Amino acid sequence: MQDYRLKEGLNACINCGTCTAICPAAEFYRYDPRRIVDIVQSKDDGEIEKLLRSDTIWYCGECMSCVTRCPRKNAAGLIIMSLRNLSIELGYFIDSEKGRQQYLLTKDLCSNILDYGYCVYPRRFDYAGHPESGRVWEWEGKHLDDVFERLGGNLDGSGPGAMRRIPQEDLDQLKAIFDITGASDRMEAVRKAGERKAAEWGMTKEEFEAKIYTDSSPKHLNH
Amino acid sequence: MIYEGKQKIWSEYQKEIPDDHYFYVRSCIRQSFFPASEATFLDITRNVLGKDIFETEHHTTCGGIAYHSDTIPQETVMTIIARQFALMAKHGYENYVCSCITSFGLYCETMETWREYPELEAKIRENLWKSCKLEFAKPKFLVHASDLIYKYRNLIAAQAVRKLVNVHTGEPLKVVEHIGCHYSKMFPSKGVGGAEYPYVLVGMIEAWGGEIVDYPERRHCCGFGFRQYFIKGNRGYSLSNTHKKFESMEPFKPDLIITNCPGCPYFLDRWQYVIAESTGKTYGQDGHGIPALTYEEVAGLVMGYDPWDLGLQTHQVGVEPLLDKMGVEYDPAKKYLGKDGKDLGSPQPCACLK
Amino acid sequence: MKNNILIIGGGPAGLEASAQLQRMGYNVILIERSAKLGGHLAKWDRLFPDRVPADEVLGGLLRAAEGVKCFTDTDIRAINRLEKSYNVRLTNGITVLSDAVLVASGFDLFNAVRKEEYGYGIYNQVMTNADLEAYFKTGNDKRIENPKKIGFVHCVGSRDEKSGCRSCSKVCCATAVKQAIEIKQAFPQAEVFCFYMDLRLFGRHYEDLYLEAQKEYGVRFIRGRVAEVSENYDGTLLVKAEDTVASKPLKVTLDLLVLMSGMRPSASVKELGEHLGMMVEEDGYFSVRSGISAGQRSPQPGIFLAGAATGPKTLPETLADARAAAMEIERYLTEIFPDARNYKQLVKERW
Amino acid sequence: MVDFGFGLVPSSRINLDLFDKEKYEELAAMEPDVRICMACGSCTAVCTAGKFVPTSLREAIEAIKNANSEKALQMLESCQLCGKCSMVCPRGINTRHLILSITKVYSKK
Repeated sequence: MQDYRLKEGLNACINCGTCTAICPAAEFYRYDPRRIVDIVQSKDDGEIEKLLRSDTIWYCGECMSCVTRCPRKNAAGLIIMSLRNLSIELGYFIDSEKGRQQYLLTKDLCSNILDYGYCVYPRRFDYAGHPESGRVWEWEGKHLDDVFERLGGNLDGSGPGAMRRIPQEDLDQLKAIFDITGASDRMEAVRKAGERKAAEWGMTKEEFEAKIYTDSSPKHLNH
Repeated sequence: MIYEGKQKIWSEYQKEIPDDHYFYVRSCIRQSFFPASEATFLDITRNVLGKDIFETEHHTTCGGIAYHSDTIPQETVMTIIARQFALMAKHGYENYVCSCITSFGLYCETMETWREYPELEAKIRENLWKSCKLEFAKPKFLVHASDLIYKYRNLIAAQAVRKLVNVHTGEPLKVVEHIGCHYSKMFPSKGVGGAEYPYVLVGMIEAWGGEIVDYPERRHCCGFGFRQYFIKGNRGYSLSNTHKKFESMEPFKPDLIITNCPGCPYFLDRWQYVIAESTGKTYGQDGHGIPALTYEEVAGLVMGYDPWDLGLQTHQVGVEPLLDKMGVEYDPAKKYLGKDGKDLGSPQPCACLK
Repeated sequence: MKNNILIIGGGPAGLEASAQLQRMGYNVILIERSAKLGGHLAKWDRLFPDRVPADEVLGGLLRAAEGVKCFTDTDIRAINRLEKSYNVRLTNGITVLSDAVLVASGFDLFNAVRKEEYGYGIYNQVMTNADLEAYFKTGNDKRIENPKKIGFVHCVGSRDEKSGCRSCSKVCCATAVKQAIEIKQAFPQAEVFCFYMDLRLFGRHYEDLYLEAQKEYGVRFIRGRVAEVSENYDGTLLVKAEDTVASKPLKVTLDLLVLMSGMRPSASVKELGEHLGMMVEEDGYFSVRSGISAGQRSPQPGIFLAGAATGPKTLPETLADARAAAMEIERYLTEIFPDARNYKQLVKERW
Repeated sequence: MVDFGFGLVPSSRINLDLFDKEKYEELAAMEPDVRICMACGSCTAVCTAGKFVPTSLREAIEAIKNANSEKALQMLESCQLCGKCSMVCPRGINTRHLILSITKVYSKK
């Protein structure tokens, strides 16, 4: 794997379990970062491919708490990121319930960036899809322009300020960066893989998206 | 707890924070959910303290959330960052201050990786030239916005109209601090106070008269986890991690949570709502929650800003008990009004959370 | 003629070598930078594997070294190499003309404060192996009042590149097991846990110690490195590790946590190295002449090394090393040193 | 109570505070050898039943010490008492006897 995160992240692991001990995911998912690092350093291609097709590599929350503590200065979090990267490049992500979610994540986050220049854009953050955003966001959602005006924001306005409309020339540059650095190709590949899966399941795009947004098998949990 | 022990560690992690002249970049999440916090940051630093904090409308997201949701390659995010650096250089700045912790961590990671692999930096230069015809210069100093408020904490205290003190009992407010994971967990030396006992928020609370309470799960992540929140099917992870923190801090009866990360105040606020509405459990006094505020909101309160100008009405957890303790005068009727008193109605009441 | 031999360091290695060399008829001058002879041994209560009192062992060493010229609170101010001997100026004003120098500068215990996530010096109920020995000696430590649950953390400042200590300190595993047994003897009702990565119980009777700890004292051994310690509302400690055998994260509430601070090169090494023109290796310990074949000879003719100055050692290893150094010095002073004409040649061939 | 479509997830963290000391001492009184297991895994490596159903004395002992006796019983459920484990145990534990005692002590509620 030619991935700087792997170079940065992996010196010989001594299986001490420091990473797993404080890993937010290891407590709630069937997940043990120590074993993943161990498999990666074993260089067992069969085992690694299994990982790349599994839900396992998608449990990490990338909080990087493991980085602080490792006595060998490893970074399980970075190793996970390079495994995910590989799983997407090889198209394996679509085989697992958690991996499949990349289809939605890529679609939403990347279009937010290309359309608005932000990863998150309030008009696209709807209460229906986010009931946990609370009654207060339900209210804000109905009055976004007024609320932003009240709070000194600049929603879709010109010039600087919170949530300003970012000039088209800058969005064009983001698009150019996406094209040159492989992000656009990745978006395309992930979209196609998702649509193939939807077809395979005989689902419309909407049905497919609704399914992967909410699917959550109990088998992920660890007790 | 032995306070002197912490002081010893704090003294070992003091990073250099220039006093003035910064190029400012915003945070996607804070702009969306806490626009008033960024407005307050700029008002305090520029208008009250007279600092030069420059913002251009041409800067964009750093792509950090997309990167940590594994939707864009490392090269993409690094090139976007290089573009931000190019804007900074173009406007003649060398000090870079970002409002977002994910960004801050990513900037540190990027500069660190470039330092170790110069060929990668060269590749990114090439990418930026090809895509934008821009050249970049790396910042001399890279700080997070909370580093700056930390730096100015005593100037702010000098202008404060009130302290973080319960006006009825005269006791200092019990404050719990929550540091964004990417602030210093990856690069302890890049954070004020290091990774295990960060001082950046503690310093503010001490300067403003509050009392910091340490609790077992203080260092634990709020549970955002990027993909673990954005996808509904994963939110149990996010919720459960926050729940773990609240169960751990509950016996300490904190009056207030102060955060320096964009997502954390949102999650520490909203997950209290979800826990209350779905299980009936609340963590504040008699049915209330524990307010989770940004450092700018806390600074604004001690400096006498109107709570509704600070956007405290956009927290789901009611802040009124806190305001009463602090003796902040506020008009309940104005809480949800728009500009110039425009009537915007008000949120539906919660079934359980007060 | 009676050669002068300067021995730097009044711990077990220095004392043992002094005794041996004095017995061989040499004129030994022993200097110790602290106020007291005995080094770490003087601070320890009992020794693994058979838990003999440290005082007895130290007493024996001191008795054997009687008659040796000792200067405590004394350090080296300057050394210059004459043709064969060393002219050494001490901080107490005395100058010694020494035909051979033995460096027995020993080790320092890892400063556990540097392992920040364990909260030594921050959380009240966290202590070190040295603190616990002091408690066993004096019987008082405000952290210890009838603890119900006690943990021992192996590899603190050992096998940890994060705190700049890659190597194993050799003695901590056996010390932890010994102390686990002793604390159990002091508080029979207590539950005791040892958090280890590997149990490096290599020496004779060490495995018996391990078996005894399990069998007679019910000590629980958990294979996993402690990742985080924090303080609960009631002052007890919350300790997190992974049980790597069960492959699950684990937590336990403890009344007392004992950190096995490992061996680090003595702080005096840097200064000494400059005085003597001797290299320290990447790990901070002095390098020896040519590896195992000349374990007590330094690269500098006439300068010898013994004990933990050349890396972590158990007490028996240190004493054996000191005796070996005495033999090496004797050989040097009888075979090589006296032959004024061929000295340089002989050093080249035999040093 | 509102249903958000997701909820709290149970923690899988081993909590040694839940360890049942009385029961364990009851077992250890009958089977002192339960204390001397080194978790080397020899028993599991040769286990006949283990080749077909998850069965492991090592894991059972581990589970008891980790306050999870249900798992311990599970891990021994399919044991045939063939005794191969007792032949390979480097600490010479009478494994068959131990297995029977574990089942006896931890089956009773």
